[in-house]
Amino acid sequence: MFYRENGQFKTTYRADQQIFPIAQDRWLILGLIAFAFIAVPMLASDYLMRAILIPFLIFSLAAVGVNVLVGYCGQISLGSGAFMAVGAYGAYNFFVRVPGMPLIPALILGGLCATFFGILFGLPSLRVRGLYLAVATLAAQFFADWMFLRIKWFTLDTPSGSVAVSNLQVFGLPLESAASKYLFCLAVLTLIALLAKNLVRSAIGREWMAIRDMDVAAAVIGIRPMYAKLSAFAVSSFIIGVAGALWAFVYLGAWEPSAFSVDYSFRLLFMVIIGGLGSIMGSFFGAAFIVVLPIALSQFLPFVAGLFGFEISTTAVSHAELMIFGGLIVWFLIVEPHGLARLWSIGKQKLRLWPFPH
Amino acid sequence: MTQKKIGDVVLNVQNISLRFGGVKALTDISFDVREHEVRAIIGPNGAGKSSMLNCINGVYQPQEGSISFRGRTFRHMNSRQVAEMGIARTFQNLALFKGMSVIDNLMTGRNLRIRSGLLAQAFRNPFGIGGAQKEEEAHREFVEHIIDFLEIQAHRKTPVGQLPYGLQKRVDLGRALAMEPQVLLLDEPMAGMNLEEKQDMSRFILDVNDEFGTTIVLIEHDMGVVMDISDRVVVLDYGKKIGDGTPDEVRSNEEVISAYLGTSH
Amino acid sequence: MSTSNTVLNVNGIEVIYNHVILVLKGVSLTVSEGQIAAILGGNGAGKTTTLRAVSNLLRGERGEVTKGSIELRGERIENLSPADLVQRGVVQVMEGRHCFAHLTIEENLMTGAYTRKSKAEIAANLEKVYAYFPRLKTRRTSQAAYTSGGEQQMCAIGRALMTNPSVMLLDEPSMGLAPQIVEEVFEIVKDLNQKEKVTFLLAEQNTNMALKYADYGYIMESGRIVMDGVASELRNNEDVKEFYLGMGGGERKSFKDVKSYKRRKRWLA
Amino acid sequence: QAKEQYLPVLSYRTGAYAPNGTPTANGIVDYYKLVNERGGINGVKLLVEECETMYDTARSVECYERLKGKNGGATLIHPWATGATFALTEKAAVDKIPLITTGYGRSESADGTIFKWNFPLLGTYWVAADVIVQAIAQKEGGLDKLKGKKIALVYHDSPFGKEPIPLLQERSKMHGFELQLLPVAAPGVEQKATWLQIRQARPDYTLLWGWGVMNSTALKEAQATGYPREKMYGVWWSSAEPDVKDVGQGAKGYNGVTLQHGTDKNAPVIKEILAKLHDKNKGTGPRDEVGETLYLRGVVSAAMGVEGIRAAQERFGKGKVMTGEQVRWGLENLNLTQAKLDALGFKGVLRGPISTSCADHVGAGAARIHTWDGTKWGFTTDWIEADQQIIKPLVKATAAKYATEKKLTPRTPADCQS
Amino acid sequence: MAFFLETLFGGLMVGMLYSLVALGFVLIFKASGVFNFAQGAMVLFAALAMARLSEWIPQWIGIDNKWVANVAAFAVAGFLMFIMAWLIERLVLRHLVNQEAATLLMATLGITYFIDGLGQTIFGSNIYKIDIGMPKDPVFVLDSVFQGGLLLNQEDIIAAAIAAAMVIVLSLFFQKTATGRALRAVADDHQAAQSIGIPLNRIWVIVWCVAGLVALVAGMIWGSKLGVQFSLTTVALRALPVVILGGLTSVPGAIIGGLIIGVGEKLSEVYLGPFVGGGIEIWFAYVLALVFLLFRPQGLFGEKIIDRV
Ligand SMILES: Nc1ncnc2c1ncn2[C@@H]1O[C@H](COP(=O)(O)OP(=O)(O)OP(=O)(O)O)[C@@H](O)[C@H]1O
Ligand SMILES: Nc1ncnc2c1ncn2[C@@H]1O[C@H](COP(=O)(O)OP(=O)(O)OP(=O)(O)O)[C@@H](O)[C@H]1O
Ligand SMILES: CC(C)C[C@H](N)C(=O)O
Ligand SMILES: [Mg+2]
Ligand SMILES: [Mg+2]
Repeated sequence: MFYRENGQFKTTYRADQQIFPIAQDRWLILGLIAFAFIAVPMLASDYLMRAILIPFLIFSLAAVGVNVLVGYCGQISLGSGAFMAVGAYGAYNFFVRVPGMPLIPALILGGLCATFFGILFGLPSLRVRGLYLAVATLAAQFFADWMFLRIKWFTLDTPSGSVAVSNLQVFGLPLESAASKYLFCLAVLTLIALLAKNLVRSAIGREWMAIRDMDVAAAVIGIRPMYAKLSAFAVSSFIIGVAGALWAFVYLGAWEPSAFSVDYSFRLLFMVIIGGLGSIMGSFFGAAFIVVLPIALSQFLPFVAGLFGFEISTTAVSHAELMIFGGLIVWFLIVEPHGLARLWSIGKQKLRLWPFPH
Repeated sequence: MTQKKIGDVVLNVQNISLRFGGVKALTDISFDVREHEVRAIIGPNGAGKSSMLNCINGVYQPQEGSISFRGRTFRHMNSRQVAEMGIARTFQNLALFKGMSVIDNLMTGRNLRIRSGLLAQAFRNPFGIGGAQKEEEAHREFVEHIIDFLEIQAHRKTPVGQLPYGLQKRVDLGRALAMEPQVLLLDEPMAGMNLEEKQDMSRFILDVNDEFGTTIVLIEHDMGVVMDISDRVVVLDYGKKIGDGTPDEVRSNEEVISAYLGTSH
Repeated sequence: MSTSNTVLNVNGIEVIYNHVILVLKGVSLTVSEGQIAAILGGNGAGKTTTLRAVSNLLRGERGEVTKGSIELRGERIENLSPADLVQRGVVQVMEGRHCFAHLTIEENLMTGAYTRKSKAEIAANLEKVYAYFPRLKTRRTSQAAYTSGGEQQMCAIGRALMTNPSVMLLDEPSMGLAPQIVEEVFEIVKDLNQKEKVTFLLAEQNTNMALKYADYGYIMESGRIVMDGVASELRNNEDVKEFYLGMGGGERKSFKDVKSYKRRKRWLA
Repeated sequence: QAKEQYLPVLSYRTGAYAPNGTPTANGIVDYYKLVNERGGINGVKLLVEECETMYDTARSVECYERLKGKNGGATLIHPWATGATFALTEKAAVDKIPLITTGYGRSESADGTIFKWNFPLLGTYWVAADVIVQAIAQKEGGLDKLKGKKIALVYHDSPFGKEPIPLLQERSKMHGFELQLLPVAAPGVEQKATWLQIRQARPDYTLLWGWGVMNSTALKEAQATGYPREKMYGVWWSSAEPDVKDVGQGAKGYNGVTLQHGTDKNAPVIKEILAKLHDKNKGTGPRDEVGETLYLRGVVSAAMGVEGIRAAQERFGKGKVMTGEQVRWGLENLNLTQAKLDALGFKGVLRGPISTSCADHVGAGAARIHTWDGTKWGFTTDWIEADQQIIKPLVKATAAKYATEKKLTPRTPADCQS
Repeated sequence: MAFFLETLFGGLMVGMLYSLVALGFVLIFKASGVFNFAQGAMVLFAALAMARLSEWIPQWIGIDNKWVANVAAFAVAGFLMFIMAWLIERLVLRHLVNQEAATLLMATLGITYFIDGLGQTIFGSNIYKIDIGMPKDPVFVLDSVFQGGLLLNQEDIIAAAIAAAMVIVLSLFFQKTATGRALRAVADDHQAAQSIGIPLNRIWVIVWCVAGLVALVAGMIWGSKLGVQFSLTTVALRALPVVILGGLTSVPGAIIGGLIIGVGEKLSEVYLGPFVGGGIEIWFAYVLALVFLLFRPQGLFGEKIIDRV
């Protein structure tokens, strides 16, 4: 009834090429962004921001990066954890080695380190495909794990191998309070997600998708597979690298290589699959699912058990959490194999028909 | 019927041979294609027609022979070069980008012409700073013409994987057209269409040929179509050329009749 | 007209893809024993969808039958699996070939015999298929992916024949086949129909051929059946003649002389 | 306002480290329950909440962030992982929450003038390493006999495993033994190559710095390559029941340094727990594990925190809920004499006095070696006092380096009073 | 020299054990086109079942005989794996016919979480023991040739022999039998396979069941070597390079790949590791696999990746 595009005629291609061509969507998104920037820092508790929202934002960012590579370009990668690590350690080294290096350039440089690393480990994609590539990219993951553990130079020779940053500032403002960290992550995410969206809806994005969907045909219409694949690796690992640097700098504060273990590679891949391959929006859904759901479950389950008047042990809670989480993944996939983003758009389509079925 | 100006040879295929292990897909094939003509390739299933296009296209690398395009001779070409020279094609087994919308599929055909770099595209904005947006709009306009032309307006934003087979074929053609090719290679563009649709498709092909002067190489099994709209026909059988000439010549060629046409035509 | 010899009775089915796209809007048709029925119609009319609904292959496409019923010899079959249907003799040749790319042609054919147990029967069927399509015999050891489009089409039909069907659903069997092969395919259809009493439901774009060989025809437009009748009558229907057979006003019109392409016949406003 | 002292517990009961994390967590929780049964700390009841970390640093941080502000604020935290301790050290200082790291964590945080919020009570990894070297020397007949010997360190490749390295290097320089470092990637199920290397190098002794499944795997590989278990010495996290249980006889002769206590099912505190909790079905975890090494470690660690709170109450008001700041003061001014420890039920388990100060956040520095005889652990050496002559300077130097890096000034005596 | 041989041998033995896990991946992939991420979890589950049941069964039936306990535990665990296969088909796969590989992969991830949680709920998350009487102590052979003899592990040899036997049996199963062919057809195209009457449901139950049995054998052997505990799932990660090196669709490839990876990683760790600080074996295994892939993108014995227009 209210969600209609009736009457919204596009008179220019520009209008039709907007990110959200439907006015309702535009307002909704603008409202959401305003809400996230203004209301959330005022309303949300420190805990909510620190423990849930910041990880959510950072993982959304990383998931956007992974989606560029996996969802748009179709190169399944399990090296994301490594790209995050390279971003984090790269930024760290610039940050502590170069006197007076401000945070933002350090993050960008970290991202560029990841880009370089990503291109390097993206080279096999020119020959190897699909699951073979996925497994092969694990080489990047294990290599990075090893590199930051063994090559002391990267960790400034700290004996424990654990490194830390402190006194973060952005434009002279300290990045200490939960709200400031939250806003910083949100700003970075908003900006990069916008740029990423621009890329995927422009020529380069179409090249990626073409390579993903049918590489021979793509070559025939003049797309160079090498350029398309490596640029996807580059863009994707840049974004993932920045996310990694944020994760290390803003969230963890102090970290060791295991902070970017292979687990993260898998988790990121799962985020984009469950969120929706080839959808920027899906990255957010996926991150929410994988980051927030377990936390919610672990708080919710004891509560539910409490309602029924019995106490369940933490062991049982953690196990139940695993089972419910696994069950939900399967359930969502059965409901919509193309991920939450597709579920979302089908929902919208239904809404468009509502209240008249067909 | 207006008399077409058929020009010089644009594409010359010389002594191409292509083998896959023991299978001889093509044996010593030579033929030429002239500017502005509609050149058909026919032959029974497995004769090597699609393989021929694949060779011209740089998808397959023939073991022997060469191909010249506008005077430049190649041993093997890579697909990108072929595309840059202005040769486009459609595929027999639909090679569309299934996850992309119709518009995006057609827009990929314009990619060779896009000049903005990666950063410009990333910073594309509705204010027109940087030029990426303008460029995008210009190409979009071009593509919209093709959409109108192919009558697929209603499906603009549908992912092509969800379209019925026949429409997918049209999108495939559209994508090739979007490249503004000088030579268009069509591999069974009318398979899976009914008569009405075939008529439309023939009309499209002839229009492209007339209006833009595009040279057309056409593979098709519907003899009615081939005989009606092509200027010259090559006939392949088991990888060998068994006939070449105007539709009438071919139609009366004994070998062609026994290998392909059968008696009923 | 649900008579005793009705094999297939599709009754007012609606099909929705992805929970939102309504494609079939109440399609009814019946095929009686030993009949060759053809569904005709333009691209996107819903022919493939109808066949998928019958053979129960919709689920993989995220489609579902939301209304109506489908009966095979009086038994409701909406909830049977495709494998059950093959056991009952109903087999579909899917649009777009779908050969098993990594298997050789012969292995492809042999998979078709999965439900058959008798070795002798399988061998005989294989010979029969090779006899129908000699081209397949010469390519028997190639992987299906590396055969030509037409060869794959033959393989798909041959594979279905290996199941020894009593009802065959053919989705555009002639697509991509050379003219004599098209003719052969229809001859095979006729042959099976007459000799082995196989019932056929085919979706076809090649109206000419279809109406020549079919007993009965249905014409579909945007998810509805807009006309049906005995094939010979349809062949003489003026509209059908003009728009499907290209013989409006007597002679066949040259493709070259078609002047405009925006004049499609629509039965529904 | 209810009088409840909120104590979050970071634990791991699933994942690769669950076999060792679970009994430890059980011990902690049971001790807190016991304190409540006993009537709380001067009437202040303890409010306990667990959070699953899977021994993963990021998840630990997440738990920390989640719990630190709940229920009036966390007042002390056991991170239960050295990696997490590294990650939390600075956060805790900002949030003013003391971190208790009994027998783990950063060894240099023994220096309370710089690590104001860290409490590696009862012993650091440098203490452990030092005691092991001394025990080996005892076996060989004197520290001078170590010359020319070869000692291998098989360690969990994480901040935890790397902790003892500086001390061992120091000792190796002093006594002239050769130190071979063999890292094992977490979680440590793949050690074939490591043990092949040991078989090749044939070190005279092998130290094991593992956690979780890494320990039993190491013992199994040692058995498979025929390395004598008598020559293996584990840190106190590598010498408990889960590490040897499924190796059984194969681990016979394997030694471990203890964090004061070993397995003691007859300790008064254990009996009390059994009587007051497990007999009434209020216990945590299986009854037959109560009193085993790791369980007891949990009990002891929890007790340290409780005594810190008690000490704080002495100064800031009995029967009140203490803040993190106050608990810190309490932890810094522990004075647990043997009599006090015995009264708490730790007779034979802990050796008094355990006394901390602003400068010394450890409070004790002696340990014993126990050895697995195929079915149970038993002490095989007397108390060995770690050599503070070696450890102190190392602590000073490392802590000072940290201070300069982080631009911290050491606490003044005045600050120490607060 | 002796040491080199020992390392080589050690590598070969580990390699065989990797193969056993790799085999599980290959089976399911070959037969249904699903990359079964849950293989590691299935190994753990099976091992847990085996370990705990051999503990419990004597208590239940009151006969305290190791052999009876082990055989009964194996049988019951096998039955559990069958139930699991059946449930997976019913509740998951059946609803995901004809979906993309990524979706199916993701579904197996959900299954992984579920099995992990379920296994630990039922059987506990402690460390358990499988005692099938494998000899644990090493033997030394050829003392006359090498000083100190050549170290061999009987346990490894037995395990390797079991692994080899499994592979031979399974290769035979896949070769040319109608079911084998049907399995491959399903992997290529679910829908087409359905359309000609191959009952996907039954096929999937069979395959997952076989994979479950392979997991049980792997879990039993690994479990008896390492103890049964959560980290058993990580052996799946070690088996991945084996799978791609050998080829995702090749049963013999799993063996050859296992041997190459096993030997490669042990030799690299022992001979190269010390120069770069050690701990290189994992990434070395992956890089080794990657290098092979650059020459054969489908793995050593994998089916050629089809790429046609
Ligand atoms: N998987 C799908 N998801 C969504 N929509 C679909 C799907 N398959 C078909 N459709 C839609 O259903 C309608 C009917 O398609 P169908 O394939 O049945 O047509 P058809 O008559 O077989 O056409 P053609 O002759 O081109 O094969 C089309 O509009 C198509 O877009
Ligand atoms: N990549 C390949 N590998 C092996 N054989 C191939 C390959 N491509 C084509 N062939 C073989 O070459 C022969 C010619 O195939 P092609 O596809 O060119 O035939 P076609 O003339 O287009 O037939 P159709 O009309 O059926 O499409 C066929 O027998 C086919 O099997
Ligand atoms: C119980 C744990 C704190 C011990 C662990 N190995 C660590 O120091 O990280
Ligand atoms: Mg062809
Ligand atoms: Mg169709």
